[in-house]
Amino acid sequence: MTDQTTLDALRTEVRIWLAANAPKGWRQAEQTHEQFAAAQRDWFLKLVEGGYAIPHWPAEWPGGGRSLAEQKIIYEELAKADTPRLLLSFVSTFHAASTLMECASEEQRARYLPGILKGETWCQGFSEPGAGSDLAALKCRAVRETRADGDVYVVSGQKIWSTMAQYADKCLLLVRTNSDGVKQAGITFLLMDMKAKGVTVRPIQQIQGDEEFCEIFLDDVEVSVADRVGEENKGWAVAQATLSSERGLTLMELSYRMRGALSYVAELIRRHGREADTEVLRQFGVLSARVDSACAIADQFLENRMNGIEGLGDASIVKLTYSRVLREYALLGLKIGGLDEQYRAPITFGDLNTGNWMADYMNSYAWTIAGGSDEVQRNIIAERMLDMPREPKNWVVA
Amino acid sequence: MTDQTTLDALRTEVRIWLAANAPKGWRQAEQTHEQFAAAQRDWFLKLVEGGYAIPHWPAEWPGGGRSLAEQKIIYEELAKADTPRLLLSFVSTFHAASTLMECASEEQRARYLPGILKGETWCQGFSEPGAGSDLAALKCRAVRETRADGDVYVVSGQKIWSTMAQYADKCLLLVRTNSDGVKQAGITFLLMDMKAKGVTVRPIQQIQGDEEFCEIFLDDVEVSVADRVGEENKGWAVAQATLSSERGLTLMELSYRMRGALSYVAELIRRHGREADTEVLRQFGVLSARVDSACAIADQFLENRMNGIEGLGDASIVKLTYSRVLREYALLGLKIGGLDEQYRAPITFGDLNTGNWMADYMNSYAWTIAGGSDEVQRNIIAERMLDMPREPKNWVVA
Amino acid sequence: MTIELSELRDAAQKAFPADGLRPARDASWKLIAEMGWLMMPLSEEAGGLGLGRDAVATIHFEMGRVLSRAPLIPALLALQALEKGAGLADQAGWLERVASGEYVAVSLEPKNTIVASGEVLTGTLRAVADADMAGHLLVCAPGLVALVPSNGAGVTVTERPLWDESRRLFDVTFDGHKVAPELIVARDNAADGIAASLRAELLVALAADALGAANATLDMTVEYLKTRKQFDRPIAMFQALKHRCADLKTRIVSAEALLWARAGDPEASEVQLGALKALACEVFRFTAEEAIQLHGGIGLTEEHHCHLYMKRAELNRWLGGSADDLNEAAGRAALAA
Amino acid sequence: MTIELSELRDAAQKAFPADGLRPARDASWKLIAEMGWLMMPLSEEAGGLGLGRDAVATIHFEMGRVLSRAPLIPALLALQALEKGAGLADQAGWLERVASGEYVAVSLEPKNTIVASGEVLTGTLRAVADADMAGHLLVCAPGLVALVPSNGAGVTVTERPLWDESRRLFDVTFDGHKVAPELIVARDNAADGIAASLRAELLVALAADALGAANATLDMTVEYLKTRKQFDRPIAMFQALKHRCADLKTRIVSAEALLWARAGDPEASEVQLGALKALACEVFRFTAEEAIQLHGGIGLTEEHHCHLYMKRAELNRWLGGSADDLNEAAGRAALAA
Repeated sequence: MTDQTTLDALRTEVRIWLAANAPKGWRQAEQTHEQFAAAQRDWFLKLVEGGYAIPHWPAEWPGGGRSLAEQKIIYEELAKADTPRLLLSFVSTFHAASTLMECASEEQRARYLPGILKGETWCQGFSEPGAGSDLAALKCRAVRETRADGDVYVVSGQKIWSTMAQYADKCLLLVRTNSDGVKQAGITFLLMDMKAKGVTVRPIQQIQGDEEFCEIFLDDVEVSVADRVGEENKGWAVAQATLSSERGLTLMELSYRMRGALSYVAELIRRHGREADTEVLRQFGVLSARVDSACAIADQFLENRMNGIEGLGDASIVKLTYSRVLREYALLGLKIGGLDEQYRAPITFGDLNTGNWMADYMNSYAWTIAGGSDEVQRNIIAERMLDMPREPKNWVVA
Repeated sequence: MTDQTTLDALRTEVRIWLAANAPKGWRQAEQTHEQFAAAQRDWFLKLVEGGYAIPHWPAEWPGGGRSLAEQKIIYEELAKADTPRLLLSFVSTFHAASTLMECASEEQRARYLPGILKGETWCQGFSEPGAGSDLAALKCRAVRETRADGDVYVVSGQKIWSTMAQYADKCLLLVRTNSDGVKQAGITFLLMDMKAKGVTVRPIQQIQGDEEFCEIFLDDVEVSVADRVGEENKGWAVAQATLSSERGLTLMELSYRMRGALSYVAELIRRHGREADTEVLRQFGVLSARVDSACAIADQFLENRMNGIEGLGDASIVKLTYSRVLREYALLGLKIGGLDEQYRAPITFGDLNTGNWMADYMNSYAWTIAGGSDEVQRNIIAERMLDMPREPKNWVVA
Repeated sequence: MTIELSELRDAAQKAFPADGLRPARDASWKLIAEMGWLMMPLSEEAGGLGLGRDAVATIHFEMGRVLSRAPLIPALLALQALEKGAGLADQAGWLERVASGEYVAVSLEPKNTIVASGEVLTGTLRAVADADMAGHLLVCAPGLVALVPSNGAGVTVTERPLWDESRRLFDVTFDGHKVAPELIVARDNAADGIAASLRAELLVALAADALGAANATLDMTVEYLKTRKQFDRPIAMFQALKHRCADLKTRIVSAEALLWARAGDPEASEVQLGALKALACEVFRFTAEEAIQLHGGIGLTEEHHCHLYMKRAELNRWLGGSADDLNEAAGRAALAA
Repeated sequence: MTIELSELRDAAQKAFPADGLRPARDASWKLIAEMGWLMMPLSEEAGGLGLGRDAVATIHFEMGRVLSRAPLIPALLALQALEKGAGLADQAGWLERVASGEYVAVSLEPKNTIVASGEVLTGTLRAVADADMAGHLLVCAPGLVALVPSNGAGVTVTERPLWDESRRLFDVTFDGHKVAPELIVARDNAADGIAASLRAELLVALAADALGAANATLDMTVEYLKTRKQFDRPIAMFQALKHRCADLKTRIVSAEALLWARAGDPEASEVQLGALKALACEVFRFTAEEAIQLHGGIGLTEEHHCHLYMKRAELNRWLGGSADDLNEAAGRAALAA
């Protein structure tokens, strides 16, 4: 573990750097989703330059080799300084990077990792319309064929819920190469170029007006066998590594951001003259404590990880706590805001606690549904933490 | 249907009778459970005399032959006059009576029905420690044996949750006469004398200090084959008739009683000086509307029954609404009452909304758990009303 | 439900089938006029159908179910106000025109800053429904109820775009508009009485709208759960989801029982109707919230219908008064009872 | 959790095993004194262990888990007050006696009507814990903290039987009792400072008690569900029940995270500790409510343990201040932040 003096020094260093470099007025400046994406790119490259973009990468990379305690400090400070969340580079620096580092070949690493630091972005092609919580049921089909310059997989199918795929250069793609036997056993992991022939990306219009997710249509897309990670039909294990690449930092950061955003509730109460309403005061008091407990459980999870103790289901507790508190936050805003909040107002892209309460409410579903819905988390907690029996496997419908 | 003039006349008649005959000060007078039981007997016999005890029985019985609309009026007026609920005679006049009338032999009817009007009380021996919601799993064993004066069933086993069995003269008993095949197919329905040799009754000490329920231990109790209702191993169908004998009147009565008892909440708010607390006022407003909706759904259910339209699951909606509102009632009282309510105070037997808030809270479980728990009601509503698939029958545990 | 009401309901479901969600406003309006619904609450002497609040609620319930865009709620409020306005110069003419399709807009928000000094109106009326299709607005100010041409002098009409695209609301600002004598509907106590009765009718109408829509929301959700498969079985088989649907059903059905009891009770007070409205709208709100969660990702897409219900549910909470205000009034009344 | 704290916890679990629910008060008290817990928060200079709030909370957490009947919470409050009372005549003697097992009772209810006029006390102190085993009571009145013999002149001690039989509370009435000069602990600002610090420590203690008990309640419930069979399967297999248990677990674990964060933060304000206490007690209350429901009928019987947790949960809500008051204060603070 990193000693306290080093940590304090890092915190000071990050604060100084942020005071000079954190973007200002970015919410107002980003009127379109394209402007948002462009600002995301700029901010990421600035963080790379500052040495704070990839603290979790190994030490041989500039800005890498940070302990978890150091990573936590960097994220805390990014949250406190109210900088834009790093959304566009998230899959690249976490999912793509850990997949490459843990499961890919030397050639693949050399080919793809440096690009990430230059701003090359990745998206994830995992979910499918028929395979949400049940990811292993995916159907996107890849057939191996021989070409003059080497074998390729010819891929056809559809992916969905791919975050910011409309701006992505590359894709972490799960495909089915075998349909016999258990569904997990026929999955292969590919690295796909988003500019390849046959790739069509369609942003999904979301209910709050955002376009954070995309559908990806694949029509006989050719991916070289050299871009396969791991063996054929062994992609499921690779995908697990991808998905476990980020454990807790994001939710810690988001909880702290929500704590900062309690000021929006206070402003709202004042604006509506509800300072003497006992119910509103109590609900605000309860919300504050709930947000504090979301911060505390996220902190505790990270601290346990630093000490090498992560229990089964711990991550689910953190996520379920956060998603429920996020919903409570938005609901309280809607309750106090009244009719005013029903008038459509511009949204802030990539931000969850904005004081635009209908938008915040709608955004809160992204956390109760995406990345393992609340229902999936409850199953995990019941089965792995409380050791309650699993759902029966073989259902005989009456 | 009964015409409005007849109904109005009945209402007036009942009111006049109640003004003269309704017991006064009964809450204070009943300090022990025995006093409560004695008062129940007296009140029941007085109602028999007045002609209001068994309005749902056929017309050949004095006070019987009332339409459902008339029954509703009688129960409404009993509730409004704040008379004691009829608990001790409930199984006798509903469950026992309808079992006898619908499924028993002429001899059995002649033998048992007149006694009910003289105050003979019945209890139910259905549930067992291992068979609660899953009633058909009952194990209480009956073996047919020959005696000099005719065949008997020799019964051994244990029953539980038998309401006021400590005061009962007779018992509606379900026993297992066959253990092969589907569990429903080996059940037989008996009429048992509670004074028979081998019957031991043990009142269950409840958490609020009441003794409403009993365990019944049966040790080689002999029941004559003449006291079997229906055929051997065909008791399950008889039990269904027993259980469906009361449809809606009780919950209508209880909902109206709860409406009357909103005055306890008002008193409490005044006693604690919370008249200006916006949260308390709003919660009281919400509770009032919820109580009103429990009354409305109970009324609607009865009205639909009068018109011969009862849908699948309707009764479950009425029960689940009532049980949840009853809980909300008690919770609001506890919230406003504060520490004062944590000091133990005498309970009122057989009453659900008393303003003794801890007792009311504990009593509310009798409705969320007994008579088909909230969970069972939800299953019924989902499967029968919403037509969602049933639980699989054959579980293969993973 | 009486035979008369169930016939009304069936007719409404035929005219506005469940699969035609959010039907176009102008076509709906035409159909509504043809169905005679614009004359429902008008007395038979005045040429109307003389139907009660329960009949009107039956139609609003069905309009909620299909997320109707047509301003039937405000139209009937205006009609009822005009019928009560015995002092109105051409009352019979107005009633005939409004009952046959001329739309008069009203505000759906009881808290407004509008004041009348003599016949001169100043202030802002919020949440005026579909003011763009109205020649006249019906304005309730303390002590004065009057009609105002929507393009009258000193009258500014501004649309306020909503998250809920099934409704359109406008701010109407009065900068010293002088009401024409022949457009005065009522003054003083009579005016305040009309305003109170409009508030009461609005509350029932919104409760009916909310519960019709809540029913549709739950139906849609249960259907989806039966169709959608995960882990090789329809997700409707998962007990946790079944129980949540059962709870929603229970809440909806029992709130609906109260709706019909209140709608059929001419003695029901404004406070009682307010508590009903708050209950109904909370049931709808929660149903819509759960509906999105139960749909999962698809419920977050613009193209799926889930969010349409949710946005209407959120708006309904505030029209006619907030739950906080209505419940507080109900609590006060229960305390005084 | 540090190694020191987890050792404390293990020792507590060994001394008070989970299967010995509601251990007898006097035997527990003796054991508690032997374990040295009565000197935990006392500074090392004063002969104590000098342990922090987190260590104390660790023990209260374990005492909650077994529904301890011994008055450790008030005992430690009294000790902390006495250590702060520099003006107390025989302070060292008092500290030694209290730390080695002489029980001094305090009130667990911050709202009291007691007033001090000079050294004369009048009014009633509610919710004084286990006054029957105390020779002296520690009384906090505005401007005065003092010890009072429980059989002193003008002092009446009356037990108020509780639904929760794991605790015993007394009303203590002062009818012009004159405090002996040598028993005065503090006056004026110093006295009010002590009262405030006792309120704060009480809040953390109750939060810890509640969450320890909530954990035990859920553990017991999950075990029962795994054992109990209905419809030929353990009812723990039913998803609706699994999800409810998972929600309870999540609420408990996240409230517990806040407990340890606050207990380990000497800067935590009384308002923050109040919000924590309100949260923890609501989590316990709801867990206990669900526990009975999930147990079904057996949970309603006196002989099963379910109701013991529920009754302690209900009482805990009110000790140290009601959730309404604490949350309102937290809301006000958040508004001012």
